[in-house]
Amino acid sequence: MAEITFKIFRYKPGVIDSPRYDTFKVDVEDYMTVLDVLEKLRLDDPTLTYRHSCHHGSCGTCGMLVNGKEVLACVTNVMELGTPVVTVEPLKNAPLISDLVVDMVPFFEKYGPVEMPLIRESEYLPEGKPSEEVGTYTRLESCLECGLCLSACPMVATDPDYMGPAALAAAARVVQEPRGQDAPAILKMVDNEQGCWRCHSAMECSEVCPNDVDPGGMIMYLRQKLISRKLKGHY
Amino acid sequence: MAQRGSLAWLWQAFTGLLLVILLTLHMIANHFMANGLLTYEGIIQHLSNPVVLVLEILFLTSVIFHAMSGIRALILDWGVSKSVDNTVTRVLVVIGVLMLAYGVWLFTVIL
Amino acid sequence: MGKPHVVIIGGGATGAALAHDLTLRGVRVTVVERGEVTSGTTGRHHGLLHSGARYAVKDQESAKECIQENMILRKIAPDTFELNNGLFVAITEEDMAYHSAFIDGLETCGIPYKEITPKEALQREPNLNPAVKAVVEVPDGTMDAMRLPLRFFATAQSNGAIIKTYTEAMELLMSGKTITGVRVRDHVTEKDYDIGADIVINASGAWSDKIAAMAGVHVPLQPSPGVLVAVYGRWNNMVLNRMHRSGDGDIILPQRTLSVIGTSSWVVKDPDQLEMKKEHIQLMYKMGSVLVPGVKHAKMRAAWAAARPLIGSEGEASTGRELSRTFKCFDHADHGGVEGFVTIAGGKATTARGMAEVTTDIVMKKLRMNVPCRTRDVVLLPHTAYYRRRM
Amino acid sequence: MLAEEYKRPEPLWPKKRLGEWFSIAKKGAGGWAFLLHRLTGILLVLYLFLHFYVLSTLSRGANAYDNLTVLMESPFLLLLELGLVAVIVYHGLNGIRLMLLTLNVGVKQQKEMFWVVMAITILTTIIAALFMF
Repeated sequence: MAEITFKIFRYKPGVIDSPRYDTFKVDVEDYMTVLDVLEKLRLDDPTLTYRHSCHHGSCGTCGMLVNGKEVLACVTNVMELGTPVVTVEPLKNAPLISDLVVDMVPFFEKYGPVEMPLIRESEYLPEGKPSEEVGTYTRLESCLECGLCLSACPMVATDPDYMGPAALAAAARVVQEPRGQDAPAILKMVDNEQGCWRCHSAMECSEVCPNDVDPGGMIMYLRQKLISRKLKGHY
Repeated sequence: MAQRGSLAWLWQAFTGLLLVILLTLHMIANHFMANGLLTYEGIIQHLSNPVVLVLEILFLTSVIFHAMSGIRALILDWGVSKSVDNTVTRVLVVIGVLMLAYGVWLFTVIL
Repeated sequence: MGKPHVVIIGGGATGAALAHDLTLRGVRVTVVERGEVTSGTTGRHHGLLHSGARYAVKDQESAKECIQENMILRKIAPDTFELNNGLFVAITEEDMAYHSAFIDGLETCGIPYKEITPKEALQREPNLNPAVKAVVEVPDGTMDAMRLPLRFFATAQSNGAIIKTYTEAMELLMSGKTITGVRVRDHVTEKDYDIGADIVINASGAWSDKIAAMAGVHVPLQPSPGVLVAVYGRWNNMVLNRMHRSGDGDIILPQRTLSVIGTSSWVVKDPDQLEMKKEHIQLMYKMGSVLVPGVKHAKMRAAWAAARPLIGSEGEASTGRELSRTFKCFDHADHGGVEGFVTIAGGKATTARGMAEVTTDIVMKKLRMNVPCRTRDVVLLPHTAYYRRRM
Repeated sequence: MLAEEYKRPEPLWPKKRLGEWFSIAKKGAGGWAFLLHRLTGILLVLYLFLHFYVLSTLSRGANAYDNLTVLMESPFLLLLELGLVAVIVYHGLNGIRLMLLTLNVGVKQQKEMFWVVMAITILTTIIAALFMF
């Protein structure tokens, strides 16, 4: 157990109009995550707002900046950060509602139209033979829709109309496995300067992705698909 | 009129690749083959070789295209509207053409 | 607007299903939730789409609810579940002793099952403990604990329901012995305001008794937390359960790229004071590795606690395992003499729709409306529809 | 206050933040590659104009040009020229890296590719320095 200082970003429209940082000293146990600390703090200060749901990195709601890096608070162990002061801020490149809460509506306005199916075939334990009744094993898609990649992307920072890594990665998933979706239409949708050609391969999205979606790699996959289609069209 | 999306990207990549090759040739030709280009006479002599002249003009064209297209990409990253994009592209095309014309004029003057 | 107005306190699975059912039956709905939607118990459950088999011996009422709702959810929320089925496996002699009672239970509750040989089970799940003695396959599945409720919310929202997050119910407004609305606090703007309501539904799960106390009534509720551990890697594709009386660490549930080991159980008074029990993390690892030996050394992604809302009086339970997983709806006109106030408590995420149906039937009667329930057939909107620009 | 009178304010929209391009709060090697590529690109455009200016003296006869080249022998300008070599080599090599990435080649090794680019850049600069001084 150690005492850690938390600097937490606070903003509330009409109450705290110019954002400030509140400082809290917290006794942290070695199993505690940043989300556990926030939960503890909220018992004393119910006005502290943040998003959270599943507490194990499966729902993607608790994305925030911890010491300047985009993480899911629920799977970020405080002690493993190794800093005596931990700074907690909301995600960048998204409208700020209050404290650590950002508005996810713009994220889903980009992401939703791709209509990536939530269920995919499971590639785990390929040696396993599912029963005839089930046919093939399925699993939930990897993308948690947390928005970390959009926050880390330097292009989204200056061009809010850029589709961004999450939606492009979803598009690439549809191209890889259409599962009933219209893959050529999706390819056409991303083939423009607000789609996969805005990316400058900084790969910051893949760096922060909590679930190995590798959005940067997926954008490169889309580009290669588009280029080879274009070349084929010319001869 | 502006090239958008993949086409702009492909041209940028193509000229980029060309520049890597041409610049290597440029450096070898200018600094290893010729005895330095630090005198006026040296340059005249160097450029009198027609192969060098053609390569230099190709180099000039690619570098101007690549630079202008790079500036445009930078401005588009700022998330500007289509009309701004069109204006920017026109201005950059004009600057590029002027630079190219000036470069070619320089060659004719000194030869 | 002539439509009656119902305020739902609690934005979890129950609140979501209620909002959906009520809007379908022509009621104006406002949901108030003190945090993000599904931030209480709903989001934190292990994400099991119950076949009911877990309760087939000791808690048959709950088991029947589960299998019925399981089949309905498959229909109204297609493509939200990993429908890989589940296995109940007997590993020890003690487990084997439970076998016949288990099969009898499945028969009684009408849960479809198939006995398969240990050899076949190991072919399907190569990481399963090779010492397995008997295996029964049941229609378990994995759900996304947040996105299924979001589909209810999304559909309700498109039918006019208003969902207010970061809005905490502070006080119930009463005129005599009748509830007339809720005073809420918006934690975003730190302002209090009043929402008038014809009926207020208390769907706050483990917090139900706290909300009920605002109206001076009591709900017999035992918040019963459990510890869950998520480990990296998907160790199995089907849900794996121990074939014995429900106990600690008897389930490993695959979810996305992870596996979740659950759960332990104890009881608390205040669901906000969920102190994590460190020794339970070790217990999950220990018991989990009986099912799948490989998880013993799997890297932990997270450990957390969630409070089940179980129906039961104080002192009735010491661990929570004794209490039924079924739900109960309290019309406080009959339970405490307060008009216009209904509490729905207990139940499981799997049975949320059924809980909403029963509750809405009661609310309809109170509002003197006669509209039948349609939630068995209406296919839900995708979860992404929840996030749209609000008016 | 009644619900009808209450309205939550609109969320605070972020401004476009050019600083993110040049921020050094990078998460990984790819971010650094991007930052350096952008910086070297801008420097090279500026150099292009400078180069045009230098060559424009050619049109004013031998003397004008030769006077300028004498100036360029100064150690300070030679150092700048060495910097130019580094900038050009980096921009060119990383350009090839970016091209490969777009063709979906070596995406998983993009970090290693960046380190190779850096290594060759430094090596070339050292060799160039030996030639120059």
